[in-house]
Amino acid sequence: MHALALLAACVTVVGAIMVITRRVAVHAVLYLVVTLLALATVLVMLGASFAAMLEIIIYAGAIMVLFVFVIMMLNLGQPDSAREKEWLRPRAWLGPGVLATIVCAELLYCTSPLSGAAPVPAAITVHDVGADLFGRYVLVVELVSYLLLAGLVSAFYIGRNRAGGR
Amino acid sequence: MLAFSFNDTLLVATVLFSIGLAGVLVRRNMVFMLMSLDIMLNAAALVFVGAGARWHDATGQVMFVLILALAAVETAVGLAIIVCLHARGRPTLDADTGNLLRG
Amino acid sequence: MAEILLPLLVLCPLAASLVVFISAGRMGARAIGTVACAGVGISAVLSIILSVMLLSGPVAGGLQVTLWPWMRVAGLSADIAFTLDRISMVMVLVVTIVGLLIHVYAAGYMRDDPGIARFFGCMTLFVAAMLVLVLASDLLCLFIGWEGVGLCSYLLIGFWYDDPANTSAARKAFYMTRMGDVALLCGLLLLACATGSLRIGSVLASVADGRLPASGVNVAAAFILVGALAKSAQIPFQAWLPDAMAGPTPTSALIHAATMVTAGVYLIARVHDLFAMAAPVMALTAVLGALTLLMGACTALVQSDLKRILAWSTISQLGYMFLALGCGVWQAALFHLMTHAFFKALLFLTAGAVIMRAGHEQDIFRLGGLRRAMPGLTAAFVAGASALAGLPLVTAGFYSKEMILSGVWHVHFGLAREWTLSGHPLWGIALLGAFLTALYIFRCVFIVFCGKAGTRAAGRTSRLMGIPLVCLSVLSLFGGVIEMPDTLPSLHLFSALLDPGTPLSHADEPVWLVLAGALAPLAGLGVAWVLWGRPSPVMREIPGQAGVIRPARTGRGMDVLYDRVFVQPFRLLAWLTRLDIPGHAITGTGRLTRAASAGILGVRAGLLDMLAMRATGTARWAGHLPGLFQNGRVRWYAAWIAGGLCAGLAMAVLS
Amino acid sequence: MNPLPVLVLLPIMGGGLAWGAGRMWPRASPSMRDASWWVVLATLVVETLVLAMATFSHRAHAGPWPGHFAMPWIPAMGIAVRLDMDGLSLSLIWLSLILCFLCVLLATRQATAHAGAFRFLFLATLTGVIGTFLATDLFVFFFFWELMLVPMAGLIAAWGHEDRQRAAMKFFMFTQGSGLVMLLSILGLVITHYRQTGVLTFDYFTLAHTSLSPTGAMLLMLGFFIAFAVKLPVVPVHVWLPDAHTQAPTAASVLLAGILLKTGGYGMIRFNVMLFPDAAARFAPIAMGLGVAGILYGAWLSSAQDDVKRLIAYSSISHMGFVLLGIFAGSRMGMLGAVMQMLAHGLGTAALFLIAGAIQDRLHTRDMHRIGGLWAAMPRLSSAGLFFAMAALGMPGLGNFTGEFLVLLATWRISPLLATLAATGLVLAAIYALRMVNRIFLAAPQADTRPVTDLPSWQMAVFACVMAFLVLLGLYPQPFMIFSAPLPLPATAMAGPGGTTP
Repeated sequence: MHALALLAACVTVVGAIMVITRRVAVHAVLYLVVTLLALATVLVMLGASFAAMLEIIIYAGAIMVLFVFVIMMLNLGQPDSAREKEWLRPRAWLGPGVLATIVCAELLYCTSPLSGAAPVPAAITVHDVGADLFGRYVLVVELVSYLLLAGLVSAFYIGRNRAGGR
Repeated sequence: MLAFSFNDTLLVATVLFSIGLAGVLVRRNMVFMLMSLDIMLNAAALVFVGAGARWHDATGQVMFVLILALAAVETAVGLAIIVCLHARGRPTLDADTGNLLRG
Repeated sequence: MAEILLPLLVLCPLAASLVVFISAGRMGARAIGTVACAGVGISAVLSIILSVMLLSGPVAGGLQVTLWPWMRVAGLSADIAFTLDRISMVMVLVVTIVGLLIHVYAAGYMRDDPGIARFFGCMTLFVAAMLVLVLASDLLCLFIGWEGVGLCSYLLIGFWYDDPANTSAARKAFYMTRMGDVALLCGLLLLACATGSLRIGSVLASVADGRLPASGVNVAAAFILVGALAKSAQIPFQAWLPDAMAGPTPTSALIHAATMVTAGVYLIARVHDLFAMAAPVMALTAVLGALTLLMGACTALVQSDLKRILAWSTISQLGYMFLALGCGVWQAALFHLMTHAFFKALLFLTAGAVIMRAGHEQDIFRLGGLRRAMPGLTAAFVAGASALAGLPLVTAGFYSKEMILSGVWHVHFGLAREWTLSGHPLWGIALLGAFLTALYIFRCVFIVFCGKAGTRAAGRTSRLMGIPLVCLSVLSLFGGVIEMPDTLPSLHLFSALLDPGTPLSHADEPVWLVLAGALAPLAGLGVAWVLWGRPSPVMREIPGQAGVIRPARTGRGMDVLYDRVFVQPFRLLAWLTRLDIPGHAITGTGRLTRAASAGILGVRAGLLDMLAMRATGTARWAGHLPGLFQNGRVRWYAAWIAGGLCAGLAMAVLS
Repeated sequence: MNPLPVLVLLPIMGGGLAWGAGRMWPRASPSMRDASWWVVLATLVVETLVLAMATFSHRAHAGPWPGHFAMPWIPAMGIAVRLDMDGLSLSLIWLSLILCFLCVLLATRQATAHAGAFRFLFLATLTGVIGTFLATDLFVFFFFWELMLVPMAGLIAAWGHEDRQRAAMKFFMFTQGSGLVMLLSILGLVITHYRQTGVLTFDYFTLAHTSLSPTGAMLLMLGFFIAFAVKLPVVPVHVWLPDAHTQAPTAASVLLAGILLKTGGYGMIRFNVMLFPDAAARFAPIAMGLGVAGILYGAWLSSAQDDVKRLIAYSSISHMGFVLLGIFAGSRMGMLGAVMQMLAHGLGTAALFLIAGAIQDRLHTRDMHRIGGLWAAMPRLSSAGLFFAMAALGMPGLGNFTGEFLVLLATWRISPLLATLAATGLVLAAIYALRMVNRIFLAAPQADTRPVTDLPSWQMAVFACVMAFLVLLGLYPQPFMIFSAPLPLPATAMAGPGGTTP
């Protein structure tokens, strides 16, 4: 395994851990951006440069900006941070930690038999993805477009200003 | 030659997934829950891409794109709910304060 | 030439009607009257020209004009086509000339009414529709005119719509005639299905060919008869006509006396060949006609409203025509139709003028002694009355009634193989009717114009109203000399005109027949004079009000019956079903479902509450078991999902 | 350029433009006509021109019928955008356009709030209707069928009168539910055809040659019939109609009565009788019985209503009973009668709804007891109302009578009893029509009536055009009968793509 690959993987994992342990939301978002960028690196190393680009542009770019906006709107301050600290007592970590660890261990155990086969060295180009996306999976793309539409409508509906409307 | 084997991908993805799961379970602030959910989704996407690379199939990346869209929708709706709750004068964003649907 | 004039005949009143309707409110009363009279007048002139053309032409057939094909589908062809033959010629002349006179009269009568535009629009439209009815050479085309005159009649009866009684009378008239129309329509459907055409000539030809079974002919004739009965207010549809007097008097004269109500007579005369093949229906027609004429005369005898007396007398006279039709002497029916149009229009118009000058008083017992105040009107009314009564030799009514009586005397109905019905009883009824006719109309004359003065008359009859009265008086006195019984100088101009082939003559009829027909009205006149004419009358009203006479006097007997049998049940059912039962049922199901689901929800909530209370009450220390599952906390749900995942994976691992 | 797709797409695009224009330049004052109104009018004018082109141009026939357009859509499932036009669809589209003009000229200005959106939905409904009349691909037909409902339900729900939500809900539930039954039928037909020939297609002409077992054909036909029966409406499933008509805004009532009901009749002709002739013939007695029941029941209920719009709505049920009767009479005469009745009813009832809407705008009530006599105050409006009431009661010489007469004649051949019963409906028709006339037009004026304005003369001129058209339909229907006859299927299918199948 490449050193860069090791580094990227480590940054991903550590960043994710930092995300779930921060008390200030903005910090968490920044760590999440770091995580995602590192994940993009991982994707590049898997030969999926297209996916990596999308990861950076859409995820780390667009979605995270959404988070930042919302956090700005929420107007959080010191009391919130204190409350987070109160919520994140070590006792609270006990159950979830155990549960997550068990899941992790089980998953690792389950997936290990799969990892025997030899890797096939070849990259998948954007062309392949595009051809597949609009060939075999065109109906799925349509479905996803409906999903997006539904998300748009519901977000609009939920987020509209009730006091001002009819 | 790819730098990452499928084995390693699975390892990283599993760890990421578990971290995300732990985050969802442990955090009471809904913003953090959403972020943890995103981490979990990313882990799943990573597995797809890895599998695609392993068997040399573009489907993996197609699924990645779809998951991306799903994540976008989920985030948008979730954040909209958060903003809505906040605007209605909810003091905290605690997910545990009663039944959310009754709002 | 005829191709242009014949449509123009219909078009002139129609155009006048459109002009009057469209320019309503912009033209003065005089201009409106002029336009309407001009429209009808032009068509009167045209009808005279066309009659001359027809009579000077070859004898057979008539003037035919096909305007355009109405519909051509497999199994039916119908045209908008006009025919002017000898039957329709008589009718056209009556409609246009009497119509013109009444229009001139109405121009004076309605001068001050604010709704004069609507009035004249409807009147001219009526003339147009009536001409369509008369000229139609296709039964479907005839039906257009048939309903059109019904519409105009409805509009004019309800002309003064401020009074709900008037509009309800109008509706009643329309509903009752509409029932007849539906029957007529069914008859048309039957004929159209059987013959594939509704052109009168071809229908009659194919009936004569035997394309229709005998039962079919009978049923078709019966359907047509029902339509004609309703239009002509015969038993059992007579109830609408007296109420129809709610309209303005010119309307009553034109529509409800002279023309529209005779449409039924005209229709049957038109298809007399069809009726000739349906003997039972003929007999039915004659019997109904005889009953109607007797009933009408009796009812008229006890009425006290001047216009209602005339209305019942119209019903009675139409009964004479139906009697003639039933006996197969349709020429006599048409002759009586013509003379009746003259004298009944005269009577109505005079009555209208009298009522108008007497301050809108219609009760004959409150009028009285008007002879001195209005001598001209008295003369006109007496002329009309004597024509109606059929005073011998000097009036038109005598000759037409005589023709009917002699026709009825000779008739034999071959109902079944062995069973024939002689016309002699019917003749007796008709003679009795003639006596009663003279009695009731001269009762009216003596009470209204002689005796001591009742209401004060005011104003003068304008010249515009006077001229038509004079014309009609002349016509009703001398319009009948074109046809005379054989015992008198045998003159058969009218029947020769209608049916040039076989002149209707009864050379063998006994002399006393004519004599009886002449004496009956005189007897009626004499009795009337004895009862009401002398300075101190024997009685003012027919005695015996309490028993039989009361319902007849109010003329409501049939109305009450209709009300009980049809109107009330219909109202009740309509009221019951007004809410649309299926709609309610379905909506109700929806409501029930909703209620049921709400109930189930309530029960569930109650159960949960109970469970929760139990749990908290008795097993507080055991943890919040129900609460663990349903506490509404997202994170708990997530934890359970993760736990499930754990367990599932564990099963995979361990297996 | 092929006019058919233009015909379908133009209204909805124009509607979008109108919406945009309405947002961009909102009206300055209530009396002024705003930009979006002009956009709608322009759209309709262009649409009329295109339709005139489609009517009078004589091109080489690519399809079985005079107008044809085809474009693959989802080839994998055999779905293509196939549009075909014969006389029936052409005349019904003309009817739709005339009614839209009426609405735009006389009624849509009454929707003051969000006028742009109102017009968009209005034109979107028109697109759905025209698409329904043209589509010969069953999938596309279903698509347009559903497309028609949504904007209409929106119009009722958003701009209707007091109880609009419930009415819109009822309308939507009934028509949508029955539409699903039709979808099942369509799928059943397609799958049967696929099993037999191995060709997966939704093409109308090809599917018409599917050989079906009698039971199967009956089931499939019933599926179609239920959908159309709800739309027509036939008596047991008419429940949505009075509410929807009563609560809808005037323009929507006009569209609903004038055109949407006709889609039911159109569907029955095209997809019941022509697609399943044998099953339809076997089903005919029941359908005709339902038709007579509709005639009598509708007229009966109509004569017991106090709400003007409700009265007209029930009279529609009665008239549509004649359409059902004619369609299933099994002869060309009955079919022609049904088509004539649809055209005449479309014009006459639409005009009545417009008049009822005008009355409601002026007096703010629909209760006949409270309206009182209007002739003295509004002679123009009242005379128009009188004329259309006469048309509704089947006055000979007006369009309705032509249709009713043909239908009755066709019925008489099959069953004189049914024809007599149906003719009795004409007496009931007289009762409800005259009751309306004597309650609101020719009656004593109400004591507390405020001064009201009569119709302006240009509006009267528009009504006069409709009257002239009805008189023309009544007195000279022959050209219309030739023009609007539905083309028979078997004769033309030889030339069409359906001819290739054995």
